[in-house]
Amino acid sequence: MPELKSRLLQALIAIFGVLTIVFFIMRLSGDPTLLLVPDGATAEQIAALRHVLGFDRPLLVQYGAYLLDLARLDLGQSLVQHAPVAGIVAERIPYTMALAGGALLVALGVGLPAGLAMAVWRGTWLERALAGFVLAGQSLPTFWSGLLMILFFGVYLGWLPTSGSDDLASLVMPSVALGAITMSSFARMTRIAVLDELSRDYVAAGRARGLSYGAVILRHVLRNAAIPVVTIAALEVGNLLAGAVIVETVFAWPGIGQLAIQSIASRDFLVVQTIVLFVSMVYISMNLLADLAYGVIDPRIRRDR
Amino acid sequence: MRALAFSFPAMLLAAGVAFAQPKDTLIVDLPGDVATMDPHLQWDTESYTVYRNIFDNLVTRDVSGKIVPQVATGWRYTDNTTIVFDLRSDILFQDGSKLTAEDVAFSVRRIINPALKSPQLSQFDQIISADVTGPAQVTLRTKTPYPALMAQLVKLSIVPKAYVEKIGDQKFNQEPIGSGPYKLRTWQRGVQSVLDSNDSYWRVKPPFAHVTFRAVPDIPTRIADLRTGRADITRGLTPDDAEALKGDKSLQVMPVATERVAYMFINALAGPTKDKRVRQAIAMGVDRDTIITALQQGYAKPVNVVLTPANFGYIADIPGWKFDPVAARALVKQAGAEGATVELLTSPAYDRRLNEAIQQMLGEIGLKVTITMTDQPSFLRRRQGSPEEAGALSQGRWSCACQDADGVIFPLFRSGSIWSKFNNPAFDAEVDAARTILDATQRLVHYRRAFEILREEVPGVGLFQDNAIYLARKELKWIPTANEAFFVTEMTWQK
Amino acid sequence: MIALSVRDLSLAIGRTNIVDAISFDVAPGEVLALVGESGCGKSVTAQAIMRLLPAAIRQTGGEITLGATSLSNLPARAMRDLRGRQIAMIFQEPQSALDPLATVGNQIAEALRQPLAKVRAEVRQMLVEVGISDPDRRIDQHPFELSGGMCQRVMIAIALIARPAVLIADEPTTALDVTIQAQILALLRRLAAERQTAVVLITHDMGVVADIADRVAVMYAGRVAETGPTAAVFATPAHPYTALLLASIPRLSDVPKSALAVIDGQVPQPADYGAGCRFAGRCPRADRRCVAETPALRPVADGRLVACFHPVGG
Amino acid sequence: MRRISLGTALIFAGLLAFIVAAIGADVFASNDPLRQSLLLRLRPPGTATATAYFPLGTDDLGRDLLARILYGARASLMVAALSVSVSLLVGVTLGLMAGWFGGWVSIVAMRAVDTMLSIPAILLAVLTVAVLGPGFFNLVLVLGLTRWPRYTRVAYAQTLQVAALPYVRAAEMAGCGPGRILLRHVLPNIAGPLMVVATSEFGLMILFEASLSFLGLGIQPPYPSWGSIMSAGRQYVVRAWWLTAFPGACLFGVVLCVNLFGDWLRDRVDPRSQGR
Repeated sequence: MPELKSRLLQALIAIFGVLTIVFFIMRLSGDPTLLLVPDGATAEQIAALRHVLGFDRPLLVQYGAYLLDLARLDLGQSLVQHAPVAGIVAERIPYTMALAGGALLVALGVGLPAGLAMAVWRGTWLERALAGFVLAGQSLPTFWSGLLMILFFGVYLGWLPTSGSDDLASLVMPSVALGAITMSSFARMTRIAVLDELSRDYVAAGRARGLSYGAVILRHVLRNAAIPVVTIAALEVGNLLAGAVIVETVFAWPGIGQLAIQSIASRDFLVVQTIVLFVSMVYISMNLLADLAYGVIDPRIRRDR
Repeated sequence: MRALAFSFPAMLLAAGVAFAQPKDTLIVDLPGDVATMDPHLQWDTESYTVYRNIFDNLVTRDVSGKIVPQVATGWRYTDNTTIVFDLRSDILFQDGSKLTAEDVAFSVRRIINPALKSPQLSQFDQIISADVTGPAQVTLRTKTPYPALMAQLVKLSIVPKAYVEKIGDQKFNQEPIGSGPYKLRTWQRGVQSVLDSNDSYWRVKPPFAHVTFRAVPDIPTRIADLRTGRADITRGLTPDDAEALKGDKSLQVMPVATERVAYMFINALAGPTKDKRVRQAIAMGVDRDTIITALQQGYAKPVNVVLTPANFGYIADIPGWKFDPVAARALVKQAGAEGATVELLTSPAYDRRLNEAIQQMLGEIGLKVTITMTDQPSFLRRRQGSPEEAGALSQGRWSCACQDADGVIFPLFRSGSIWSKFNNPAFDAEVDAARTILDATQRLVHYRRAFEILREEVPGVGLFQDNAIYLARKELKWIPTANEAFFVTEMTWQK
Repeated sequence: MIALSVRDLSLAIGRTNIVDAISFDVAPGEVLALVGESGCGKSVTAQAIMRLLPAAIRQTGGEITLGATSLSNLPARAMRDLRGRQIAMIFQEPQSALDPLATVGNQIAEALRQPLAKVRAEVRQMLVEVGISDPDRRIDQHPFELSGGMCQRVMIAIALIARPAVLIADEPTTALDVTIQAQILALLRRLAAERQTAVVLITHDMGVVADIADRVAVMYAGRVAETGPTAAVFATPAHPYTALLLASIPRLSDVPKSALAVIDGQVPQPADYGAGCRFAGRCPRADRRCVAETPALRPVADGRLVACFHPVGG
Repeated sequence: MRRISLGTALIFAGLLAFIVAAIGADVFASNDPLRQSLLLRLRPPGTATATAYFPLGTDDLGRDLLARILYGARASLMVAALSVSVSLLVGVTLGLMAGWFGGWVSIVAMRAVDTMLSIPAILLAVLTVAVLGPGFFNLVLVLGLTRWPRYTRVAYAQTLQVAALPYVRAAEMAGCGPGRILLRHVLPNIAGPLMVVATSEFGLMILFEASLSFLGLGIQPPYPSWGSIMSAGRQYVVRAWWLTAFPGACLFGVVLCVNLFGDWLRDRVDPRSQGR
């Protein structure tokens, strides 16, 4: 438990660091007043709006006010949309979650079997073919593969909708584009983990007591190999959310990644800060979860806790 | 897939239903999402496109661009700063309440109240008061005689006083109620807004039962949507797209000349362009015709001034600078500016190709153009900052949405304006005079003199009148207008 | 009666022979020690018997017979059925030969091909037999909760629970403390005798051989150098290699007059195996014939076989 | 020395081609990558005029696509190499110090790593570009200063291991200062794993540069980058496929080669992980 406590403390420090960095970077980039006024506003009108919005206060005062609001769990109001930030971001989260979920499904569904197959059929043509596939997935620029997919499956074949977010069909292409890189890391990690386990004595011992190779893998190897894979899976969820920024832009997917890019462009500070805060909290809690998951998988750790 | 969609989160259901009978529903692909549904807040094209169909305005423009009554039946000046509006009394809001003079006065007061923090404040802050002066009459007063008032009022939507006061500004933005032909059913931020027809609308019967405005930022995706029939109409096509799609049998490309003028700003107060000869050389060095034929594919009309024929105050017979690279080069040499570095400030909002083309054209007359691209806020900060940091050149596409010269050359070139990097008392006097008299003929005299000064001093070069290019399914009938308004009531399915 | 018979077994990696026509037999209840330095091919021999050779190693010749069944051409499926039931194996490092994430009881039950719940009593009884105290608690524990000695007892339980005819023990005590070693060996000895299991004990430790083996086969560089009853071989080693190997064991009775006897040189690598006796390069008795010709195993006194042209005392 | 297989030879050939193309862009390009001919816009590959030949066609301002791709290779190479150097320098310095001094130095460094890693890299880059403005040097800075944490982690873990080795302790006893020990004894011993990380980051940096340029935040016009060529070409996907296809394929190929090289290098540095 003291271990968990110190991990939580570390997580809090990291989150505090994130919101501080993002706050100051955002403020250094200038405020949104100029974007809000119509063409032709005078300098006085702009100054007046800036004052009303509170951007003429010293930076540290603004920072203090932000922290104070945050401490009261008030994420503030969007300057562009004139609505509570929490609501604006919360509305987009399901979309990003659906996308990340789809991508994770692709990554796990393809990456784990591919990694397992590469380890089990090591040195065969199958391994080489899969290795090529995995490396290709890792080397594909998402914005390019996304474009190619839209062109081929959307426009040319007409199988999948070219845009939109209203049914499962429109989730397919963005999920594949986003899942490709994660799929590669899963496959590589699974391969390494399974290879590591396959070389252990308990595999030979299991076969020596009459288990088939497949049974040894199913009953013993997979569970042992899962330990390192779970760690990377947790980290990859964070990477998926980051990757969603590009994919959502290419596929016009209305998640928080797209919202983040738009909000940076419109200097909608609080929206950006809230999104980054959310993503880093997901990332950090995923790490914590992975640690806890060890305990479930690995009895050695369960005992230590 | 369809069956599976129902197990998917409820957020996705609405759209599935909307697709059930496509002919009932007009689907519009917009480049972005609505920022606010409250018509007194954001005034970007996307928001305006959507909420303008939910609300009625005091006055509006007809297809030809003329200002005509909508909620008002007529108006008259009682003196230079006082204008009286007579109102209709047969309009109902979508909640069944009656639209009264109180609502009109409230709408004006609301938008000019600084507490609302409306970004549109500067367009209306010439108004100092709005009072109910009869059962169906409202009187507005302006600080000074203000000829652009009517043009500004075209953008003023009437909101229901009782409802707004009851639910508050924030809630009103989420669940707006107007008196327009359509009412808001759902608004999924970042995704789409779905409107239902208001069947008791006073003016006409709304042509579609539902209208869906979807946010699709990517042009190729919008085009693909049109081709695959996922959407019926979209806007924001480039001339290249328009050319490529001309032959498509199921689609129609609809260009319309707008009041938006493409121009090149030239800093007259700092850097190498402080020298008038360099500015004139730039005006002669830009090959407007090649730009229009090659880059705009003809979807543009050259202008000699920084204004379009769609605006009041456009003087057609002011001569432009003829394209003459040899003379331009000589002039640059004469000014001792040969090889001088000229910074072109820009942002992703502006046509990248035009910047690069101009960079090369000015390179040929001996100026070394460097392009500095920043994002829009940073661009604005520099462009509107001091002359020293505003860069020597930048491309612009200006529309005041008021179709009046006052909304264009006053903010762009009047000294003291944040956009202006030009200081010419004679010019200032002309535009100042033109904005405080109501007589049109007199105003034109002032604008002619103002444009003559601009022609000589070149603090900016007019390039062309921009086109808005819409793409629609063949079966949709509609005529787009110069002010880029998007009235769904003007559209129908073709037989 | 013979429980396991290995005839002329040859193994190769690619074209390189690593085990060259070795033969031996084990009777029920008998312990045969396969002894030699590391790299002499004893472990791959064990793997070959189990038909669990790594993919790179092929059996190039010979015949392995378990009871009446020839293993060499048995279908994989049938071979799998024999493993654990007819022929079992225990490993050098008990802790790594057990799945760290599975409970002891579950792993023992696997040898019976039954879920633990069904055979719990049997498994518990087996734990008692291998000398694990508190079996009711241990049965649900994980390997990391057990000491190395206990883990090896568990391995023995896994190997013997299905009462196989043959047990192959690959260096079963090498990784254990000396005191534990003796206990484990005694346990193996007792269970083998009780259950009439034939044991092939693979070791490099002559001390272990002396403790437990009925018969011994000394391997050198992929061949059997000498084989015979343990007592006889220890008393009068016939092969020069055996003699030197025995001389290198420190004994309590030895007065440390000089440094321990050391065998000069190194075991040749399989790729360097030439014609002739493979020990010739290190053999004090080698002559020209030893280098040119391969000595066959031939009988000497006391039912022993030796592959040497110039046996010690012969 | 192992024999080099055909596959490995191909990887090296690919990388070499990339580097040679990048360095020798001016030699190989027969046309000026900046020279526009507005009347020859969007011409397909193989277009020839009286004065020029465009093997890969022209872009939307009538510039030679081949020349732009070659110069784009140079941009990719330079941005990736420089930003990897910057983050290597920052990350390794921090990691070495954290691993050697431990205590609060390591606490501060590792918390900073946590913080940086938990902000989505691309968002951080977009944000930073918004402050600094786009452009070549800013791009290098942004990528370099946001991508150091991975090196810090590796350097930290490796330093902890190496610092415990007897000869390092011996050097310390002999009175070597920490700077000398870290540079002379620790760094050479942890260079292998760092090189492996740097290679995979190199591939990532090429992708990042392209992504940022694709978003319009990278290399600025008129100078070409694969990302910005594609960003411009995206508008013309249907009409002028070559604008996205060729730079996309180059990007894919180069990153693939870099990743393959990374695998090869890892096998070399850590033979235990053979073929992983």
